[in-house]
Amino acid sequence: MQHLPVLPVLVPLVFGALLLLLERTHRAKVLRIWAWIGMVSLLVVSVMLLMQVHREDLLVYLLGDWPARLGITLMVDRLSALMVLTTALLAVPCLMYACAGWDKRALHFHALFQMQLAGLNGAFLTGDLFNLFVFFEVMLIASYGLLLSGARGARVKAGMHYVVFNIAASVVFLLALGLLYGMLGTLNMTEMAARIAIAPPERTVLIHAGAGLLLLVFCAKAALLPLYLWLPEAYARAPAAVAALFTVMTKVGLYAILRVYTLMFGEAAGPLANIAWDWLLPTGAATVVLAALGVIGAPRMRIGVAYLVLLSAGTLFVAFSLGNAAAISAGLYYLPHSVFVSAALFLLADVIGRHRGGNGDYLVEIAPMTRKTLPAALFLIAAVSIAGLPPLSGFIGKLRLLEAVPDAQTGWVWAVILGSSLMVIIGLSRTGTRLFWRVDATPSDVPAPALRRAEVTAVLVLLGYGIAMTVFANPILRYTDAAAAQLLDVPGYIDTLRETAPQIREPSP
Amino acid sequence: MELAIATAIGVLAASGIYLLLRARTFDVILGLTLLSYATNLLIFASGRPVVGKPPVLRDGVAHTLANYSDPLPQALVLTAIVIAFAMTAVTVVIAMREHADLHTDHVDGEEPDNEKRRGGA
Amino acid sequence: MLELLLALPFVLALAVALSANASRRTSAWLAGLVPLLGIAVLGLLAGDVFDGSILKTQYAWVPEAGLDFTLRMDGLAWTFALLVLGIGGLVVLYGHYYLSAKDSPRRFFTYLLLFMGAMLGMVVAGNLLLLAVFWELTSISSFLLIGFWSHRQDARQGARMALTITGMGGLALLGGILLIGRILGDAGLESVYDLDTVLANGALIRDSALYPWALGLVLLGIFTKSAQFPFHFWLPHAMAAPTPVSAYLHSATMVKAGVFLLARLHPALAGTDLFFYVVSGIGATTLLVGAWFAIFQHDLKGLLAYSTISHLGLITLLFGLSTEMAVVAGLFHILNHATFKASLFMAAGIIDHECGTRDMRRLGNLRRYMPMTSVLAIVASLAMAGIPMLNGFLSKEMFFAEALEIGGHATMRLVISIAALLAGIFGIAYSLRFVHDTFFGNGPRALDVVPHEPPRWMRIPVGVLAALCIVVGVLPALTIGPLLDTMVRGTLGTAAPEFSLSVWHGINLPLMMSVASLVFGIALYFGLRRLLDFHAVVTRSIGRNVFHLNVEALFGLARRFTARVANGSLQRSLFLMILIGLLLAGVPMFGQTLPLLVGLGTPQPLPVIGWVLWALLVAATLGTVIVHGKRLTALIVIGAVGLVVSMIFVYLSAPDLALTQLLVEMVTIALMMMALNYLPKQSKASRRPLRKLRDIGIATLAGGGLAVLAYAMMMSPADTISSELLVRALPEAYGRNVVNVTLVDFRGFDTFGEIAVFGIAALVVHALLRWARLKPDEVMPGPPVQLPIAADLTQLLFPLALTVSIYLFLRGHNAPGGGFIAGLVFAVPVLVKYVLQGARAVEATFGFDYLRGIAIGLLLAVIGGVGSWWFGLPFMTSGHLDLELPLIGMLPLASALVFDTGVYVVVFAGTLLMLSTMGTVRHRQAREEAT
Amino acid sequence: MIDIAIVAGMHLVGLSMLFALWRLLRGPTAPDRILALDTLYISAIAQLILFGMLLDTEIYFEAALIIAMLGFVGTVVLSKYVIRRDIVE
Amino acid sequence: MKRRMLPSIPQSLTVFAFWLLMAEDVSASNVLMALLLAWLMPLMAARLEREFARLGRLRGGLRLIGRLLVDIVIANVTVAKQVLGPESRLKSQFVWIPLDLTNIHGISALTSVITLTPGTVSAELSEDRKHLLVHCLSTDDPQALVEDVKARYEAPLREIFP
Amino acid sequence: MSTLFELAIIFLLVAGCFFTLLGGVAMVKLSDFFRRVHGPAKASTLGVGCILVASIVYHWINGSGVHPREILITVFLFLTAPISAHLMSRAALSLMDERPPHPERTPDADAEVVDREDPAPREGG
Ligand code: NA
Ligand code: NA
Repeated sequence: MQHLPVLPVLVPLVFGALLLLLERTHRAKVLRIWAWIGMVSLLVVSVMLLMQVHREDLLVYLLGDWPARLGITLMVDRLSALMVLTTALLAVPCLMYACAGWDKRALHFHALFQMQLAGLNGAFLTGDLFNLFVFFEVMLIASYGLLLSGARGARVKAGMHYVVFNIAASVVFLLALGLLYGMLGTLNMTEMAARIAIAPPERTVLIHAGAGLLLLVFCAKAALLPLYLWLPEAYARAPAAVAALFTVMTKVGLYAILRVYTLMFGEAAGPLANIAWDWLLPTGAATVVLAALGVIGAPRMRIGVAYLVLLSAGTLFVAFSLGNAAAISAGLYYLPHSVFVSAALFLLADVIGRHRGGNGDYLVEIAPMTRKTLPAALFLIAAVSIAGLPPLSGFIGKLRLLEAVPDAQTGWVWAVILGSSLMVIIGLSRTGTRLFWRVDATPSDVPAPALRRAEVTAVLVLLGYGIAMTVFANPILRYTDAAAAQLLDVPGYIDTLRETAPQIREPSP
Repeated sequence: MELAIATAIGVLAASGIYLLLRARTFDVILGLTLLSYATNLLIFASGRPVVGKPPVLRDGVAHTLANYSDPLPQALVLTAIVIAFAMTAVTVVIAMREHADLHTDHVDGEEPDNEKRRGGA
Repeated sequence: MLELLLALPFVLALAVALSANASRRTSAWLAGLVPLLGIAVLGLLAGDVFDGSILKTQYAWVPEAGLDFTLRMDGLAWTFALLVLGIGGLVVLYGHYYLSAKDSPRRFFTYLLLFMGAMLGMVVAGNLLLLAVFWELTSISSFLLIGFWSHRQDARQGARMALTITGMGGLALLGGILLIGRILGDAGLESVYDLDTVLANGALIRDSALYPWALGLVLLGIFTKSAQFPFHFWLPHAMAAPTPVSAYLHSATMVKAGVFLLARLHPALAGTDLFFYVVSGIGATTLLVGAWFAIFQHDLKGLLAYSTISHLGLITLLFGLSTEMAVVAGLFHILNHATFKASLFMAAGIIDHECGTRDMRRLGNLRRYMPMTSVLAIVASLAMAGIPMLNGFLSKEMFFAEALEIGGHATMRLVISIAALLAGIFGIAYSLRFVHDTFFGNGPRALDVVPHEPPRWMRIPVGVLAALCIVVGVLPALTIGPLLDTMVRGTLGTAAPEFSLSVWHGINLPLMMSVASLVFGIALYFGLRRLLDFHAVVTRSIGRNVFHLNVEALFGLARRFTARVANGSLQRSLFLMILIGLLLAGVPMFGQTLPLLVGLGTPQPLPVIGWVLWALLVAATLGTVIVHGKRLTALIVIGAVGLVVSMIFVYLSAPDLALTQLLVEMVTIALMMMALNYLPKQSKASRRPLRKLRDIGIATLAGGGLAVLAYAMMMSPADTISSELLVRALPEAYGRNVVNVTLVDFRGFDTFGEIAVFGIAALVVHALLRWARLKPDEVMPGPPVQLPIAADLTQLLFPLALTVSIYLFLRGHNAPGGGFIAGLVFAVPVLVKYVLQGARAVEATFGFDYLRGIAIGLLLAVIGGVGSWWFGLPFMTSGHLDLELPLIGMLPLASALVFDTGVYVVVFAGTLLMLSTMGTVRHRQAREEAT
Repeated sequence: MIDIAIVAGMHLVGLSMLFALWRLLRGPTAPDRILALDTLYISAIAQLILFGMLLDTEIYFEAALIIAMLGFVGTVVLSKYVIRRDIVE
Repeated sequence: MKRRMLPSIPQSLTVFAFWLLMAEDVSASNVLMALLLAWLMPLMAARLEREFARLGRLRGGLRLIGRLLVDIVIANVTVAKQVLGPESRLKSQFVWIPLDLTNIHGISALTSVITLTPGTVSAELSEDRKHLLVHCLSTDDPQALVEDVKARYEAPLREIFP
Repeated sequence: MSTLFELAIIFLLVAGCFFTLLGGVAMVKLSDFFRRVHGPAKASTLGVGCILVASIVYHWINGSGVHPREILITVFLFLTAPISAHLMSRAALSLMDERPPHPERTPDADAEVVDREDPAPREGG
């Protein structure tokens, strides 16, 4: 199992290529079987990776057997393993949902889906800043495909905004990389961290500028205020299964911020220590408030859910910016929760939209909702969870976060988090009552399309994750505690990385 | 020389940004192209470019940075060029589709003067 | 045992929910099992509880957060559980008969059991966080119950209003609990949310600087839940719920949750002036306001709702007074209120059920039509009024006594006493109104049906409760005494104070007050009778309007704001991004720009030819900007920019870059030209000169800033690991072209991702255009143009280009070239073929499946990287093989070649997939356009 | 001596490129601009060869070869566009 | 069979020469590679071409190339004078050259030759492929030009591409 | 010997650069497209050709033997320049209002057509 760290990238990539080969000759059924084989393999690999990391703390995989600072290094810590597993878990119901029919209507769906997973995992696993950029791009381009394959009209328009915005952000990413490499002379994040720590003062200005641009990029991908304008439409227009998968995309930006600004610009970074958090805490809070407003004002359920994604991103910004291990740990618990639940809501919105006789998920129209009991129940569970109401995972995450707020910030951070919860309650109760309740008591004569079993199961699986996270909150929190503590221990990374010697090559002098 | 490179980057970036902020898809694509030139030059510049020292090793010349320029930024730029190309291709096609589906080449998919809001829906 | 008690309602709720085909009766029985079994369990526990011991069960849930699944039962919890289950049982019975055929019993009982479970959980929670959990669950389940008749707008609104207000309170309560936890945690205590810890450390909490905040937040939770002024308005609107729900929620459970918590935390929070003034002040206000408004309601349930508000104010006031006896009175009144109010709601429901209206203006003289019900309702009303020999009298008497004995605060004593008297008067008045307007006088008017007695089983719950009112009222010490005693002990934690439960205390001031209020109340009622209709107009719920206005304003604001800000404008998005970029990169530079630029090393000299290139670049770039509106021109000009950039790469020692840039440029231009046919030829002129100026400004600023950064970077000394790359490239990676070695070996993983991006981009292009039909901007007349000469001349080019491509590929490791460049060199001549011969002709003979090519290329790249696993080495570890072949001699083969082959194939196939897809877009016919 | 000639040659070719760029920007018709771009490409080959001579290296041979072999692609595509609008028919 | 295995001998030869030129040294491995490519490349190209040029007598070919090189030098000097001189003296015009060549490969070759010789650019081939439109930078006697082209270039090309 | 070579190289360079420059001059100086189109022909034939020969000789005397790789560049240039010129001319012709009349359709089949000043219309949108 020496090669475990690279498998979460290779497995989906190979299956993506295989599916592309197969789609030339085989029917949808065969494709689905292979897609599931790939999916299950990835899930198994992700679980094994998490277990191994839990045993060994930090896995360093020297690609090409080059010493860490020369080549590209995969660096798997608890955070990475958590993100990889979250992605795999999320992908299962998404694939399930897509296999209910969308996969036949979107050209290259299966290949793109696997590639998207490969990109995400690559971003989570790499220890190299430029390689992070590359996998960002893999992930993004696959997401363009998933968003736009089979698209028409409004979705194409949303795609335009999404794509151009992300390309512009990528340009800034490259600028930042150029500056940072120019000043630090390496791209390995850990090595960069070590060099930043001892950078002479006359060089810090440029490094700081590079770090600032990098922050811009990650914030743009994570949809932080005011860089979130692309998100609502893109997420609301994406095919349901894709929108659900996208819920993890903003989290990649957050992941990157957490990674870069704890490792490279963390406590040990001298004059550049903790440069990001002072910016992020207030903007994160503002994002939360604005997103909550968005939830309230949403004309469509899916727009509302998109704002919920935004809200969770804002909450995570707050959590990570607080900078203490407990808050980061709370954030790391909250992250998969919000991914799963908002994904469930996206899928539900699609199911609901199809059962409202052509009115979709627009909230203004009064439309008879056929077969509403199960969707309504699922909506209720998801809404309770995402609003942070007890007893579900959202509550536990927020609870932990509230507890972790330092005294100095307690007042306003609590106000923001609790206030946004209230606004979400207001918004979602309106959404729910409009969708499920505001109809005639007498059922219509129109025969209702049956709920597709795969789709409902997908939602159930996602909500099941949330419930499992509630029940097993304690072990999960213990894991995230360890992950947070690990993140803050920068010397640990530097030492491990420098001590990891190539197998046959000479180590760096 | 550094001044020339820096100003070239500046001009490319400024022009790119200006075009990026235009309202038409094609202008935006042009802007992105110029911006990616600026970006590539900046990454390239991070290797402290010199004239006439390509990083192709020759016998009898010590393999040090005194005799060869920094290969790493060049490799990075290569990757960046390719990725920028891929992105351009996708953007171009989206622009085509947007124009076909929505009958406008405005980046927002609708002409600003005849805004057709989806009334209440 | 406690777990069992708590699990009962949830398990059976699930059972009811899942019993899809069960009859109404089965559902009701399943629901009824909960109170039956639950009370049995309580009975088993009664011995211990009455002995004063505290039962406790604890499971770890989220110990990290201090949230444990702790169940704890003392007298207070036991009594409340009894209340919840007992009244719950009666409500189930009543509800079974109340629901109409259209109402789904399954839904109703599921919600009801959920709510019951939430209440039970809150009551027996031994951990404050767990209490908050159940607290919010009661809000959620009550939301479902209130909105049960979801097709009615008032039901939906009432439900949302209740959820919003109580939800807000719940969040505040959570904040308060967390603050309490923080206070105790700061004091070094463990398990800070454990109820025992909290109750035992009241002094610590009260002395903390955070106490006012904690108290305020907890009280916000309590006041919203218990409908205290000014949050009381949700309760009348919750009357849109089916009557069993009202009877349950608003007599014994939901609204009592607030006062329960007041009692529960009394030892921890009470005892300060702040507590005294705030709680009793709010309680007194609510007491009066509720009672006053109750008089003017025409809806039976509306009257009962305001009366409930008033009585909850009374209870709150009692807890605010904080003396032990006041607490006793408060607890006593909780029980009494539950009994008479539940029965009154049920009675109101019966009347509604039988008469089809609850409007007292249309009702009257019902004692003739439903005598039994009338008697029961009258008994309960009199209990509500506080008439002697009924339970309400006893606790009211205790209240008067306490009001008169407030120590230390003379003014407060006077104010509260007057308030008590007034409230008594109002209480008599509205109770009288309830009795008189419904059962006596003239009427009923304009009913569609002739009222008659309800089914027996619907009346029995009312009867049971009315009987309780009488029994307790007559024999308090015997019946309620022990219960109250253990309840008080549970609340105060100490031995209960001496209190006397007797009907007759002699003629004293409280009795005088009772008499006075009776007299004045009757006078008030009859005095006001003629004014009632008038008042009906005046006394509309202000709170509701305020809430409604606020909520609607919030929705409107949110909608407008969101639509205005996130209006989908890409330009705004990009502008903001650049602005933020300026800010983030500029702030560290601010004030340091000059120091950044001076004192650096000496720049390298640039010969004139360098400046010529510079001038070419700048001129072409600015030219692009100037002509950007004319697209064909802009494309040609930008082609020149690309050429100059590659010249610069050559000049600055980067031949590989130059090659790549050149080839990519060619393909890009082809791509753009293909797209241009489906886009307008010219940009529409923008009519926003100011925006143009703004954009020029910000672009200049950003460009200038970047130039400064770039200059400063180039001028500062480099400190890079690249020297090691140069040293190790040849001996360890077997290549002289270090750029290529970096691409396929040192940083092969980047290239791996890069070709994935490239291949996927081709897939995306294909996916977007394969099924699309596009309308060309302009169609030239005539058949496809023949270019025989050009086509013929390229005949020789193709094999030569292919040869060069193979050369570049094989030599790439040692000279400029490599898989990517070679792939493009192969692809571009094919593109020329496409252009000159047409897609059909090419694809008919060429016969490459580009999609498959991408897949195979990617797999090849993986194989090239995975090969090293055979030797137990990491992914992409390069090997080296010196093939000693006869004839040929040494053939050096680096394993990276396999990987590079993958690159080659992906690039070739990807490029051609893009180009051929774009070139063979199907045109939209004029006919299709019309539809 | 040769070096001086080479450098002088580079300047001449550079001048030629500036001229071509002038035509490129000036137009007036699309074929004029295409022609100017084509001229730029050819001048670039000359420039590359001269540069290779100046530094006495063959490292720039590939770039010159590629321009010579494929530099006409832009011309072909652009001209085809002017002729037919549809580049691939 | 031969056509399938070796679709075009001239192409094979060119590729062979090309590889050796690029590879810089004539080692055994390079020759082997060149042979391999000389066989493979035309096969590859055959997937894109409907037919390859068949060559007739090649003897005239070398002479033609030599003549062309000389003409290029001379014409360059002439044209240089014309360009640097006053533009008003230029007498530019289009000339239709009637073709005797019928082989399309021959026509292409002629087009190339005309274009490569400074002062003339072949602009268009008529649809019936019987006339070639040529633009002259400056000529006083178009008829002489037509005859010159036909004699100097078209005649030898007709031998090569029968 | 080497001086002779040097002189030859310098001569070739001067000639090559001169003709390359001439291509540029033609770009600027001449007044219509069909005159300017003759420019690159000079640059790509004699201009680049001379410089290439100079380069071959230069590397020959400076380095290790004859590597006439530059011939390949010439071959490609000679192969592709006519294609470019042909297509550009076609493009320009397609924009002309009055195209040279086709010989079949004019009474005098071999008559030449003198083009007018600036025959190509301005680029239209
Ligand atoms: Na076409
Ligand atoms: Na086409």
